[in-house]
Amino acid sequence: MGQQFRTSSSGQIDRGRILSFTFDGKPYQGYEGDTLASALLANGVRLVGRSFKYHRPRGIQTAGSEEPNAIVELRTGPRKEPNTRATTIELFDGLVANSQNRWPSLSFDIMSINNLFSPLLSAGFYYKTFMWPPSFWTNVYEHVIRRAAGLGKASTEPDPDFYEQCHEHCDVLVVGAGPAGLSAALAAARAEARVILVDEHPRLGGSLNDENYSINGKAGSEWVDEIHAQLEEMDNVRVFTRTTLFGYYDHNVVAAIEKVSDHMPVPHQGHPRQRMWTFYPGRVVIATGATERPLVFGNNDMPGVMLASAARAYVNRYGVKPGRRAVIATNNNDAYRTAIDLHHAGINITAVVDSRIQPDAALVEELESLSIRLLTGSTVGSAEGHQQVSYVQIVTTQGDTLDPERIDCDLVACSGGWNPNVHLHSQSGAKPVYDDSILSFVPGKSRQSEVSVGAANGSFSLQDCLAQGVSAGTQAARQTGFKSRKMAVARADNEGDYAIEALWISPTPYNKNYKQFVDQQNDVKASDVVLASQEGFDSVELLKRYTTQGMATDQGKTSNVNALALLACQRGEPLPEVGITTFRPPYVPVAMGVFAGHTVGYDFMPVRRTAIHDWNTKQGAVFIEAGLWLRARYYPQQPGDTMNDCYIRETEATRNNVAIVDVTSLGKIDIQGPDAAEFLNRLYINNWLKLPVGKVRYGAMLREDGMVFDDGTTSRLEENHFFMTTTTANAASVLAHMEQYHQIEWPELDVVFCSVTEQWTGIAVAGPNSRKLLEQVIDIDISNEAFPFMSVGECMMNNIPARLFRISFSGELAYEINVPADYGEQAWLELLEADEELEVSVYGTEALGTMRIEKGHVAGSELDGRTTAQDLGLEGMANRAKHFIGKHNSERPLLVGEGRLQVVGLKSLEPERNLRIGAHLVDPSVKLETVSQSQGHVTATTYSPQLGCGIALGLLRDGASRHGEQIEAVFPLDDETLKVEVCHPVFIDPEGELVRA
Amino acid sequence: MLRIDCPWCGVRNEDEFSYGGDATVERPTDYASQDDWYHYVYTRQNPAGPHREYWHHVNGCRAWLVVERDTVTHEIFSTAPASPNLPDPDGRTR
Amino acid sequence: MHYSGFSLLKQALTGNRGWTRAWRNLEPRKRYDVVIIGGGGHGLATAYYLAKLHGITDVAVVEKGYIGGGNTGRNTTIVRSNYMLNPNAQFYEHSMKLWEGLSQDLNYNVMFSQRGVLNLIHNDAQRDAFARRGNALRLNGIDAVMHDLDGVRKLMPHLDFSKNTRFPVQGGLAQPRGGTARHDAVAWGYARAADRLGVEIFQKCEVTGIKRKGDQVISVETTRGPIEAGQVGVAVAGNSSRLFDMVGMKLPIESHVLQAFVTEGIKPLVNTVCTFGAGHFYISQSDKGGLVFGGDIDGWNTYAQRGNLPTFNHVVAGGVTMMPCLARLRVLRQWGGVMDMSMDGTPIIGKTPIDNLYLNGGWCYGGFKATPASGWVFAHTIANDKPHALNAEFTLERFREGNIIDEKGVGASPKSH
Amino acid sequence: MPDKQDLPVRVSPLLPSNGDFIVDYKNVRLSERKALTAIQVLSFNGKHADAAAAIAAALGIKCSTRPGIVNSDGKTQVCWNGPNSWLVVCSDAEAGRAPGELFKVLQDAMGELGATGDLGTTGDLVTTGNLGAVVDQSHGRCGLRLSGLHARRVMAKNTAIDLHPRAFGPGQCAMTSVAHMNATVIQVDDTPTYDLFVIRSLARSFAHAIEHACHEFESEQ
Ligand SMILES: Cc1cc2nc3c(=O)[nH]c(=O)nc-3n(C[C@H](O)[C@H](O)[C@H](O)COP(=O)(O)OP(=O)(O)OC[C@H]3O[C@@H](n4cnc5c(N)ncnc54)[C@H](O)[C@@H]3O)c2cc1C
Ligand SMILES: NC(=O)c1ccc[n+]([C@@H]2O[C@H](COP(=O)([O-])OP(=O)(O)OC[C@H]3O[C@@H](n4cnc5c(N)ncnc54)[C@H](O)[C@@H]3O)[C@@H](O)[C@H]2O)c1
Ligand SMILES: Cc1cc2nc3c(=O)[nH]c(=O)nc-3n(C[C@H](O)[C@H](O)[C@H](O)COP(=O)(O)O)c2cc1C
Ligand SMILES: [Zn+2]
Repeated sequence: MGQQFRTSSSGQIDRGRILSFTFDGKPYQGYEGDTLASALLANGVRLVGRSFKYHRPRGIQTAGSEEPNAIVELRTGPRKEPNTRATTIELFDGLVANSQNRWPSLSFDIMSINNLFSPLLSAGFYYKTFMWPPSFWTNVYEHVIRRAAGLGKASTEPDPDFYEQCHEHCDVLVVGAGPAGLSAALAAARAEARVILVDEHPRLGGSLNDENYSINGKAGSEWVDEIHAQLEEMDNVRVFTRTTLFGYYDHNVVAAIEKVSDHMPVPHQGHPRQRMWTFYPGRVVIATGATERPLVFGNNDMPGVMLASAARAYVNRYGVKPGRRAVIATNNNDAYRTAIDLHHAGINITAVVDSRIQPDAALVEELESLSIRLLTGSTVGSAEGHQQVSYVQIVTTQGDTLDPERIDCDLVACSGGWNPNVHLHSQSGAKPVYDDSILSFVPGKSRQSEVSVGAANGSFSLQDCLAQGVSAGTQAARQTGFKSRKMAVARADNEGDYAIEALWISPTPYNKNYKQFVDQQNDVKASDVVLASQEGFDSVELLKRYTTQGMATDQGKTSNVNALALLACQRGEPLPEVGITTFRPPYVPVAMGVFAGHTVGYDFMPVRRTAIHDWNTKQGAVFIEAGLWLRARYYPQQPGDTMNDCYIRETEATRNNVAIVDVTSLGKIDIQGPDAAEFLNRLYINNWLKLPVGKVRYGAMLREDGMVFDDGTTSRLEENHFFMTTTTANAASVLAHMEQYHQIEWPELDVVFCSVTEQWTGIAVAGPNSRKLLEQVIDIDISNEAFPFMSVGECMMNNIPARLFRISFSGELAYEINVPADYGEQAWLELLEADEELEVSVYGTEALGTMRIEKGHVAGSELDGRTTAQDLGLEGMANRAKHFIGKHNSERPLLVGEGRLQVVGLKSLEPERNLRIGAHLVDPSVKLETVSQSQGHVTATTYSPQLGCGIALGLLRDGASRHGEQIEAVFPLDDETLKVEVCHPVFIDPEGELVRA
Repeated sequence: MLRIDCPWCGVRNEDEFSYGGDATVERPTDYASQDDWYHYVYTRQNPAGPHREYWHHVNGCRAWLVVERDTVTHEIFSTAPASPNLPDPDGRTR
Repeated sequence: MHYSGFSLLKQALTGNRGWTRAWRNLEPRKRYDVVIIGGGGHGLATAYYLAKLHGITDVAVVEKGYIGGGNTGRNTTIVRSNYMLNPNAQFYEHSMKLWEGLSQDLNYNVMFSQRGVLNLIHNDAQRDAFARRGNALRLNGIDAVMHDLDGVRKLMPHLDFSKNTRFPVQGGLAQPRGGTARHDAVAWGYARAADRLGVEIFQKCEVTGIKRKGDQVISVETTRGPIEAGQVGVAVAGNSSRLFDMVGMKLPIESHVLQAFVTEGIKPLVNTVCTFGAGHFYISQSDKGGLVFGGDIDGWNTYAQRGNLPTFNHVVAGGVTMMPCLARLRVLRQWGGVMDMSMDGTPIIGKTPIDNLYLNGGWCYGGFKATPASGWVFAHTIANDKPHALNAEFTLERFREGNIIDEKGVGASPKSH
Repeated sequence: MPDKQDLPVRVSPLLPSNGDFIVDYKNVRLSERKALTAIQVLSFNGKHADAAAAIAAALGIKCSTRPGIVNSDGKTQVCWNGPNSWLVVCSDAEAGRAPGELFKVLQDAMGELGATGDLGTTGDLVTTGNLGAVVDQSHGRCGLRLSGLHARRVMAKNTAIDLHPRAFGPGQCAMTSVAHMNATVIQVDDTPTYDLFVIRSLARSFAHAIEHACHEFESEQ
C-alpha cells in the first residue's frame, strides 16, 4: 500500500530497496534515494509542520537546504534532533520523525487559535505591552511566550555519537558539483592542481539531477557520472559528498561539515557522526547554484504550495508527484519547465499563470502544443483550502482583482525568480551587487581569492554554467601555479533563455485582507513589513530585527529578497538603495558537536601528569587541578579520613620528622650565556650579578605595570648558567615574557634559555630530619657548613644523577631534589625507603599550603595581579637603584601611598572556628563612607597544628601597620562573623632559624 | 582564521601564535619620564587599518614576530622577526 | 503614542494603520546644546536622561549606521551586577535598579527577565575566588547566593554532573536578580522615549571630524553636514579610539572582536544564564527559543565585526563539555562586535583633557548591562561638567595615577580582560 | 656520570599503555620510541653557523641551519628546533652510545664548558660553551612513531599543517600544534612514518588523542 504519489518510472531512487519509516507514529515506506520529504510526498503526506507564531499548517516548500516549513524532530532519545529539514534527510530504514510545535496533534493544534488574533500579534507587538505589573514579565508573561515560541524540543541526554575535525590543503577548492562546479573541478584537476570538490548532496550533479537536461547528447546525470569517474581516477582530486561548505573565513580559510553517518541509523564503529573540515585552498571556485524564491500571495504558506523547481526535482529526481492537479504560477521563464516536466509525469496542469503580459513566444507555443492552459498578466491571488490547497483564486496583475477566477488544484508550483547563492562570496568579505536583469543580487568584486561561476554568478544558462566552470577551473589552476591545458567545454543540448519581470506581491482577491507570507518560518507577512516601515524600522537591518524576517533556521534563503523588495516599494526607492542584510556563517545550521570536535568531556583539555602520578594514584591520593596538572592534594590513610585529618597529619609529620612532596609542576627554565646574570637582573626586582656560583636566591618579578608577576628561586649553577623556577601557574607566561624581552627589547644580551620543566621531577624533602634522610642517599657533603641554606649542587642520589637545592617553602629545614623525570618515581621510592627508622611520609599540596601560610610565604592567592611588591612585603628585596621591568609604573602615586591592601596574618579569636577564604575584613568600630564596609579579604586559611588555632593570610587596607588590631572576618554569603586578630604574616620561626639549622 | 607566515616555519594557523599587541610602542629608556612610561604601558594608537603588531610563535619555533596587518580586512602585508639577533630563516648568522 | 494592551487592541481592530513612527525622521539643525556621538544604548540613554533628569532637551544623537547597530544590537544580553570591586559593584548595581523599572519608565517592553545568572565552580580556587566576590557583593548590598551541587542541579538540570569530565562541576555562585533583556528593544525604547522628550536622532550620520577652538570642542563634522555643539559626548563603544584620534588623543583602549552565536529555536531548555568556569563559554536562551552563547574575545586588534574559527571551536567545545546535550543542536548564526577593551577591563566615563568633550567608553564585553547607569551618570557628568559619585573613579587619569580597577588582575593587557 | 649499568631503568611516561604498539591496525600503527636521548643545543649570538658546523663535525651528520630540516644517519636525528636551536635525538642503544655520551659529545663540540658536579666549590670564572648551550631534554620528551597507509589521514585530524607529499616529506620536520598540544613532527619515510615528540607530562593525553583518531581504521582488514 501507500506511495500512491509515485511516478511510474522516473527518478534516481532505487525502487528495489524499500525502506520503512514512521512520521508522527504512523508507518510509511519509501525507497533508497528518497529524502524524508520525497517519501512523505510519495505517501500523500502534505501537512508536516506548524508555523512559529500562528501555528498555521505547513507543508513542503522546497527540495533542498533552503526549506523553511518542513522541519521535523528527527530520531528519538539521545539522538533526537529538533528542527531538521525533511528535504535534506536521506531516508534510511527505521527512520523515525515527528512533527513539532503543535499540541495535541499536528492536524488539530490548539495554538492555531493565534491565527485569529494575528492583528494583535503584529510585528513587535510584545514591545508595546506586558509591562504591568512589572514583576509579571519574568514570572508570568515571559513563561507563556517562551513556551509558545521555540520550535522543536531538544534531547536532554548526552549525545552518544562523536565528532571530529580534520584539515586539508589544496590549490583549488570547488564548492558545488553542478554543471559549473564539475567543469571547474575537472579543468583544474587536468592542470594537475590539487583539487577539492565538495557538494552537500550524496550525489554529484547539482541541479542536473533535478532537471531533464542533456549534455553532449547524453542525459545530464550520465554526463555527471562520467565526470565523477574521471575525477575519482586522479590522485590530485578529493571529492567530498554530503559535505556543505558553511563558512568562508579570513585568509581564504573555509570550513565544511561532512555528514559522515547521518544517512544511517547509527554511525559505524569508530566513525564520527559528522566531521568538520577546515580547508586551506589557494583559490576557491564558488559554484553553489541559485535558489528559487516564492511568490507572495494570500495563504502562500499552505501545504500544497511549492517552489516550481522543487516540484520538478520531486518528479525528476525522486519519482514523486507532488500533486495530481497543478497550477504553475510564475513571473519568469523558468517555471514553464515545471509545467512541461510535470505534464510528462502525468500530472494534470490546470493552468500556467504568468504575471507577464507577453511571455516568451516559444514557451507559449510549447504549452499550446501540450494543450496546457496559459493565463497571462495574472497571478495567484490566494490559495484556499483546509490544511491544504484545494483551489486558487486568480487575479490580474493590473489591479483588477474584484472578480477572481477560481481554479481547482492540489499543487501550486510557483516561481518568483532566482537568487544566486552569494552567501559564501559575501561571507568572504565581498559585497554582492544588484543585477536588474535577474532582479536579484549577484557577486560583486572579490575580496579574497574566490570567484563565483554558474548560477551562483547569476548565469542561468546551462551552456554558460559549463563554460564558466571550465574557464574558472583553468584560471584557478593557473593562479595557483599550474600550467593549464585547454579543455573543451561540454555542449548543453537543451535549454531556454531566462527572462523575468518583477512581481513582488500579488493583489488580493476582492482586496480582502489575506495573510501574504514573506518569511514563512517566522510568520512574517507583507503587512508586517509595511507596519515596520510605518513605525520607522525602515532600514533593512531594523526591519529584520523588528519583524524577525530572515532570522529563522533557514536564514531567509527564500524570503530575503522578497522582503527587501517590499521594503523598497514601501520606501519608494529602488531595491539597490535599500541594500541587503549581512550574510553570516554558517550557510546551513551546523551541530554544535561539529565545532566542538572530540575535545569534549574528559578530553576537553589534556592532563599533565608527573612521574609520581601512578604512585599517587595507587596510594589513593586525592588530586587537585593546578592548571592542566594533576597534583596530589592529600593522602587519606584509612576510610573516613577527611581532608583536614590528612593535612594536619601530613603537616605534623613534616614539622616533627621528615616528609616529601612532589613539586614537579613548578616551572623550570635553564638559562645560559655570558649575559645571563644581567638578563636576570633586569627581569627581577632584586640583584643577581653578585650571586655566587652554587647559591640560590629567591626573586620576584613585576609586570611592566608594576604589579607582582611571579616569584621563585633561581640558582647559579655556573658563572654563566642559571636555573630558574617559576610558579606552576605562570610557568608558560614567564618563559614567553623572557622571550619577549630578550628578542624584542634586549637582543644584544648574549643569553639563551629554554624550559626544562619536563626534564626534572622535583621532590621537596622537608622536616627536621630531612638532612638525616638525605645523608643516606646523597653522595655529597650536606652538612650545614658544607651546604648551608640557599645552596645548590649536583650530586648522585644512590645511582640517580640529581641536583640538590637547599631551599624551604615550609619553613623547616628542607631541601629540594631534582632528578631526571624517568627516574622520578624511583627517586621518590628510594627516599621513602631510605631509612626505615625515620618513617618518611608524604604530603600533598594542602599540607604544603598549611606550612606556607604558617611561614607567611605569599603565593597565588596573594599574587592576584593587583598587588605590588610593597603590598606583599617584598619591597625589601627590590633594588631601586638598578633598572628592572615594572620599576617605573610601580612608583605611581596611588601604588605607593596609603590605603593599599597589604599582606597580614590573621588569627582566629574563637578557638573552635577557622577563618574562611573569601571572607572580608571589616572593622566594626570604623564606618566607611562607601556602601561596602570591606577593608580587605582573607586569601588563604588553614588550621595550624603548630599554633593550635585557625590562621590565615589576608590583604588588609594599610595592613602592615595594623598588627595587633582586632577586627572581624565576615562571610555574609553564610551570615557568618568571626573575630580575628591582625598579626605579622610570618607565624612560625620569624627569624628563620629552622631553615638555617 | 589568520594564517601567519612565520619567517622560519612557514604559514601557520593563528592558534599557534599568541598576540603581543602594538609593535610601534617603544619601550622608554630607563631614564625616561613617568609620562613616557605611562604611555608605553597604557595608551595605544589602535588604528583602523594597517597595524604593526607582535606575535609570538609560541606553539612553533618560539620566535617573536612583527606582523603588519590590516585591522579592518585582516590582510597581512608582512611578517618579520622581531629580534635582529636571531639567525635569519635562510640559516645565515646575523 | 502611548503603548499598552489597550492601544494594541485598538490598533488591531483598525488594521494597525494608526501606529506612528517610534522616533521622528528629521534633518539635522545647525546647532545643539549637546551632541551625543553614537546611537547605541549608551548614547541614547544619555540623551534620554539629559532630557528627563536634567532638562536638557536640545540634544542630537548622531549614529553612523542604524541605531542599536553597534554592540547594543549584537551582544548576548546578559544583565548582572555581580562585580567584585567596589566602584564597579556600586555602579552596576545602580544600573540593575534602573533596569528593574526600565520598561515602565520608557513605556517600552525591554523584556528584562530576571531569570538569574549562575557562574559554575569547578575547583576550590574558584570557589574561594567566588566566595570573595559573593561576600563583596553582599557587603555592597547586592544579592548573591553560593550554591552547592544540588542547588546548581535545580537551576541547570542538564549539565554534565558526571565525574567523567575533565573539570566536574562543584557548585556555583548565582545572582538571582541578574538575567537578560531584549537588546534591540533597549535601543529602540530609549530612542522613542528620548524622542518624545524632544531629542533628535539621526541615523546614517557619521562623525568624520571634531573641531576645536583652543582647548574647547565647538562642533562635529558629519556625513550629513557640520553640527555645532555646546558639549559633545562620545559613546561609540569599539570606535572610541577613532573618535579621539580626531582630536589627537591616544586612549588606554584597544578594539577587539567578541563573537556571539545563536542556535536554532527550541522549546525552553536553559532557564537561567549560565557560565562555564573551566573554559570560555556562557549561555542563555532567548525568548524566541535560540540558545545565545559566547565565550572569549578573539584576542587581537580588529575593527571587523566578524570572528574566526579557533575561538568559535574553543567556545563550543566548552559548551558541549558543560552541557553534552548541546552537541546535536545546531548553530544558526555567528557574528561579532567590536569592543573597546580598556587597559584594566573597567570603563572610562568622564571628562577629558579637552573642554566640553566627554568620553563614555572602555566597556569591554560588559557594557550592555551598564546601559541605564552609563547613560544616567554620563548625562549627569555632561549636565554638571563633573562626574557623579558613581563614576568618579572611572576616569582617564586613573591609569596615570595608579588607581587601577582590574577585576581579573591581568594588568594592562586588553586581550586578557 | 655513572656507568651505564648503574643507572636505574627509565620509566616511560606512557607506562600503562606501552606494550609494543599503542595502536596496531593493519594500515596504521602507533608505538612509543622508548628511552630516547634528546639533547637541545642553543647557539649564542652570532654563533649559529659555527654551532651547526660543530654539531655536524661531532656527529658526522649534517646539521641544518635552515628551518624545518632534519638530518639523520638512520640512528641519530639532528632536527632543526627553532631559529637558534637543534634537537638531537637517538636511542643510545640503537646508536651504540653510552648513556650521557651524546650530551658530552655535543658539549665538547660547543667548546669550553664549565665542569659540572663541583658547584660552589671554586670561585673561578668558568665560561659556558662558547658556541652554544647544551641542555638535556631526554626525560622531558616522549617520542611516538605513527606509521602506515593512513598515517597522514590520522595526522590530518590532529594538525593543520600540510603533510601532503607535495608539501612535506622525509627529512622534514615541523614544530606545530598536534591535537592541541605542542609537538615536533618529523617525517621519517614515505610509508608515511612520522616521529612525534611531545612533552612528557602530556604524553598520555597526546597518545590518547592520536589513538582516538586511528579508530576509524580499526576494522580494515
Ligand atoms: C558579542 C558580544 C557580547 C556581549 N555580551 C554582553 C553581555 O552579555 N552583557 C553585557 O553587559 N555586555 C555585553 N557586551 C558588551 C555590550 O554590548 C557593549 O558594551 C554595549 O552594548 C556598548 O553600548 P554602546 O552604546 O556604548 O555601544 P554601541 O551599541 O556599539 O553603540 C555605539 C554606536 O556608535 C556608533 N558610531 C561609531 N562611530 C561613530 C561615528 N564616527 N559617528 C557616529 N556614530 C558612530 C556605532 O555605529 C554604534 O551604533 C557584549 C558585546 C559583544 C560584542
Ligand atoms: N533557467 C533558469 O531560470 C535557471 C535558474 C537557476 C539555475 N538554472 C540552472 O541550474 C544550473 C546551475 O548550475 P550550477 O552548477 O551553477 O549550480 P547547481 O545548482 O547545479 O549546483 C550547485 C550545487 O552546489 C551545492 N551547494 C550549494 N551550496 C553549497 C554549499 N555551501 N556547500 C556545498 N554544496 C553546496 C548544491 O547542493 C548543488 O548541488 C544550470 O543548469 C542552470 O541552467 C537555471
Ligand atoms: C540576543 C540575540 C539573539 C539573536 N537571535 C537570532 C536569531 O534567532 N536568528 C538570527 O538569525 N539571528 C539572531 N541574532 C543575530 C542577528 O541576526 C545578527 O547577526 C546580530 O545582531 C549581528 O548583526 P549582523 O549579523 O547584521 O552584523 C541574535 C542576536 C542577538 C544579539
Ligand atoms: Zn615559527
